[in-house]
Amino acid sequence: MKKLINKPEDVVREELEGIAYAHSDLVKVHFDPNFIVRADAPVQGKVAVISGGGSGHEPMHGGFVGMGMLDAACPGAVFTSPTPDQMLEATKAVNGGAGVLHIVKNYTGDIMNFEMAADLARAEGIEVEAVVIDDDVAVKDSLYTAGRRGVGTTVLAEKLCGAAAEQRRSLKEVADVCRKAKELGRSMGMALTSCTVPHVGKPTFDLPEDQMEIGIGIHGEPGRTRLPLKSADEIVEMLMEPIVSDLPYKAGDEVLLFVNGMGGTPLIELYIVYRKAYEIATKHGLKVVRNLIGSYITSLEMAGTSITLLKMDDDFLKLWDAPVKTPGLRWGV
Amino acid sequence: MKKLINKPEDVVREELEGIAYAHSDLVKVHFDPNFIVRADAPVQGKVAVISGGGSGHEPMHGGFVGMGMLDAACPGAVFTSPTPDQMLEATKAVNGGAGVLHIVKNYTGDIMNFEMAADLARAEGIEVEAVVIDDDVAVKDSLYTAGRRGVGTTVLAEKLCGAAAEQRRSLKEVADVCRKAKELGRSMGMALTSCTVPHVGKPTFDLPEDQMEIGIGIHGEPGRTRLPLKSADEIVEMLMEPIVSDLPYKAGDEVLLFVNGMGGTPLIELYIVYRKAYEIATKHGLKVVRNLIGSYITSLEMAGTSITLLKMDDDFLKLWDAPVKTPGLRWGV
Amino acid sequence: MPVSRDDVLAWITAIASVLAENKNYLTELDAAIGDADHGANMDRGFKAVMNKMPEIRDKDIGTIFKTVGMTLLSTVGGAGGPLYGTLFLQAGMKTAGKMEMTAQDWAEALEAALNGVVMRGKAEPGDKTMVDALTPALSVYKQAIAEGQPLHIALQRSAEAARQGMESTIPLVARKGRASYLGERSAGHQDPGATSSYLILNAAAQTWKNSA
Amino acid sequence: MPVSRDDVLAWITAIASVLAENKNYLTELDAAIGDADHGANMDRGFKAVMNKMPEIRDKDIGTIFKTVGMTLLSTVGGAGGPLYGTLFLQAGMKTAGKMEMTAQDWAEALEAALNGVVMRGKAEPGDKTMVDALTPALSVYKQAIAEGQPLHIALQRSAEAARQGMESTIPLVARKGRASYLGERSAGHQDPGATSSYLILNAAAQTWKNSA
Ligand SMILES: Nc1ncnc2c1ncn2[C@@H]1O[C@H](COP(=O)(O)OP(=O)(O)O)[C@@H](O)[C@H]1O
Ligand SMILES: Nc1ncnc2c1ncn2[C@@H]1O[C@H](COP(=O)(O)OP(=O)(O)O)[C@@H](O)[C@H]1O
Ligand SMILES: [Mg+2]
Ligand SMILES: [Mg+2]
Ligand SMILES: [Mg+2]
Ligand SMILES: [Mg+2]
Repeated sequence: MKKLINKPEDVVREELEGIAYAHSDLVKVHFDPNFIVRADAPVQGKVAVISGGGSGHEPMHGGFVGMGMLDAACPGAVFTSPTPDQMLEATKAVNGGAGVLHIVKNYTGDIMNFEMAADLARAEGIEVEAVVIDDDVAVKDSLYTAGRRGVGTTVLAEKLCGAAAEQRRSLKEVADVCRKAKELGRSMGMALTSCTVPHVGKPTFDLPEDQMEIGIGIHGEPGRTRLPLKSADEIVEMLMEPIVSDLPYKAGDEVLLFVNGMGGTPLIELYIVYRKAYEIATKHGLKVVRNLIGSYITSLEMAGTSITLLKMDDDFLKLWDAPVKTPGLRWGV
Repeated sequence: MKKLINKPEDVVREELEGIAYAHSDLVKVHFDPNFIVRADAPVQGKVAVISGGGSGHEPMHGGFVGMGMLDAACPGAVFTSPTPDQMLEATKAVNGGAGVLHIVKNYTGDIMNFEMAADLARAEGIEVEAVVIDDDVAVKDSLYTAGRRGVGTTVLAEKLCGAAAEQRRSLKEVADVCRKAKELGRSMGMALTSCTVPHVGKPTFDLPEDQMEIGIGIHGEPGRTRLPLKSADEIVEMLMEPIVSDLPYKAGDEVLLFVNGMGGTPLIELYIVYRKAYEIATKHGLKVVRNLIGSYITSLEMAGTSITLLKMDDDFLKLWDAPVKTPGLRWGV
Repeated sequence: MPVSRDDVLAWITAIASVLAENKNYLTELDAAIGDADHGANMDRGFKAVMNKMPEIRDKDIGTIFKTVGMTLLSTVGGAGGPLYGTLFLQAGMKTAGKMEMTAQDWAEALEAALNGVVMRGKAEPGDKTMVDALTPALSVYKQAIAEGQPLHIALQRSAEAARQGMESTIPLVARKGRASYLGERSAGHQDPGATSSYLILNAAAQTWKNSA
Repeated sequence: MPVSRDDVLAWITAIASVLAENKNYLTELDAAIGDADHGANMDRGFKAVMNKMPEIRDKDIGTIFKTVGMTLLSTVGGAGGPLYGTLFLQAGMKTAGKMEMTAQDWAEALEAALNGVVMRGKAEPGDKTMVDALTPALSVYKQAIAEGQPLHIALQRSAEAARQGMESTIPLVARKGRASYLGERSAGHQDPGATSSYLILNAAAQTWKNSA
């Protein structure tokens, strides 16, 4: 295992210490339980937006704490949902009296831990709404299964909800923004390599030099299918077609195109992916009016990419363009 | 070779097409010869700041074109300095009548190609100054050698010079900022893995599971020494000691601490590196007043990190904090 | 002999050591169809439980179970944390104030525990989860004591049923949890949660060998 | 027979094919002590030169060399581009307007070429660069024609000297170019630029076999 770490069991704590040293102007880091809140939390009268999940997806979520995005993030162990007490403490720390939105990615663990935290917070008199993001079109959905995973749309929803909360929209309105993002966002991902969970010490799966995994999530898990390695253009087609055909898009619609790296993919490759994704979107008559290109929701050092399309409207455009000041995403301020 | 690319010979062109699709609000991309200029170039009356180098270091340099940083960037083939005609055309395209600064990294190829371009531009009546960055303390310097490589300080110098140019400082003054950054910045890097140049198709060097390279540059070249793999804290010590001991720092000095990923290193590891680097800097009495953490000057998908320390003063602080609006670095606007 | 408070503590200690021994095994099972953390998660949780030992050493069985449940909830995370946390919390509710458990008490505790897991996770037998090990373990246990078998025999049969339930997950296509994302590819692998459930119940059968 | 315009074009074509054949070899040499691009750079450059063939087919030797130099300058990049670009540009200055070259013309062209490379790169013999191949090639060539040898013999000796010069770079510790960053680790590897210089000069010896 080749990593810039010390002991596997210290990875999350030391990462948080690094964040605390680096971004004390933007965030405060709390240890035991672990959570990150924006430096000026709680903001009185503002809905607080919280997310959380396993570590190993950096900058998500901790890197998105700050003005215009998240009020708090709860990092679990690597690839392991955080615990209810973390979420509860974070919820209490950022509650400014206007209620708290939990943005949850659809994983059994995340759902259950967040639900328990929300119940506990409500028992303490805090108004909590939870919205579950489930945008991964690689996963077949049905009433009898765990449903689709929450992936790329989460990053976009956090930005949009953060902006809506800054405008002092009500908890219901901010939650509506999140539900709309959930409805209008679709993603799919692929891996060129596996990743290595630090305490495991070897790759989660073996992927020969000439093979790739299509339809992966963000936890280093194998994907839906293993296929012979293809060119970037062919790979992008495999990702874009299920996304476009799943969404009720029509020609002329405006979209945000998010090309994400899985952690070990260099930017030069992401632009090659973006090029083809943009051309396919355009071919379908979609107007790409905004984009995000970079490694924002990752699986440790996995090489690979995911693509997210989010349908935009005037409100979403304004919320997207609104100022944001976090370690991982910043503009307008 | 596992990469999200099509044909190796199309990598740079397709990357540039992706950038053109993605950032038409910020930059214009010119093909044959290849260069990227800010969308509003030339800015009349402003000194233009240009850099360039081989591709494969993204976001450097193309990602740093825009208001407050570079006026133009010239990408060569992967790891190959651009040619004089590229630099000349870019120089002409951004010349706003106040002169042009070439920020050059100290590599034989870059030096020679930039020199020829500067000569050609001067022959066409454009005032050109060139400053060579050579901040890599891994390389022993002497009168008889090519000298130190230019690495991390380049990114910082581009930001500082871009801000100085926005203030309408003169060519000499902007070049002075660059020379000062060159004097006050020191870097050192290491690799956990090699990288694969696309047209070569296999890693530039073999690095066994339990070994690392210390003192690497940014072209996938082997480093000064190969050593058994160490913990993150030990590695950071190996990088920080030569940096701190090379610079005429003294306790109480203010510094910018830049922890850079080589392309395949996830952010979670960079924060663990930052944590130790910050502690060592602090132990030496240095005050870390600004930082930059992320993959900004890379070697394709190489896993590894480099650390840069730049001594700051009031002018540098103001220049650093000034607004910047580029695909790769953005704040204040 | 009914199961004493000390027997319960011995069981918890046995769980901690069997999970530590099987940490890599559970993680490997999870790597195949999940995210390679089940072993580390459970081990971290029960190590934290062991740190709580001093403060529960003289408590009633309900308090012991509740403390185990709360500790797992706040240290395991993932799916395992809330599920095993709930399992022990529910068992703790049924055994509140008790200093020992009869065979019938354990039937009720186990039933409450399983119901808690099902309520939390909404999995049904056949979904390829820990429920596939816990469900037959409960019904076989109840049947055995209905037949008048002593507790230790009922426990042995119950553990054996859990083992079979665990193995029955191998051919299944997962419908719940992370393995469900793999679709058909999840078939042919044993579920890690069903495996940890078997290990936990088997530890009871091993530890309470002399109970009746 | 002096070297004709057509001989020069044949040499350029021979360089293009020998560099294409040795693309991977040169890149591997560069991977060991540089950045693994020398083969690809030279091949890209001479492929571009071949595309210019139609427009130089009927030009004088000086124009041919200058076109080769300009094309290398604008397509090779790296250290190789300006160095080989300068080499051919300087050779072109010396042969401006010439439709053929005598043995003495080639001595002057090669001398100007080497001087151009040294002026640009500021490397000395022993720095582990292409200068280590070019320098002995020039002096052996001059010595041979001073002895009254015909051009093709002088060229053969010159190419052999370049080969020895190339091999002499193996034990050297690099002081110039990218290999210098490796310090002591650069010893034990043959310099890629010295190798391409040998291949280029050897192509002349092979192509101009019948010249005198
Ligand atoms: N909805 C559910 N109901 C019951 N058990 C479940 C459910 N979802 C997952 N599990 C169990 O949890 C186990 C995985 O636990 P763990 O690896 O700790 O969590 P995670 O999947 O969050 O990484 C699975 O093997 C399965 O037995
Ligand atoms: N200063 C110099 N003078 C002469 N030749 C040099 C000099 N620096 C480098 N070279 C030659 O250039 C070769 C490398 O060329 P190339 O790989 O194309 O460029 P780069 O080093 O920029 O990648 C070296 O092998 C060496 O022979
Ligand atoms: Mg998990
Ligand atoms: Mg090069
Ligand atoms: Mg798991
Ligand atoms: Mg090279």
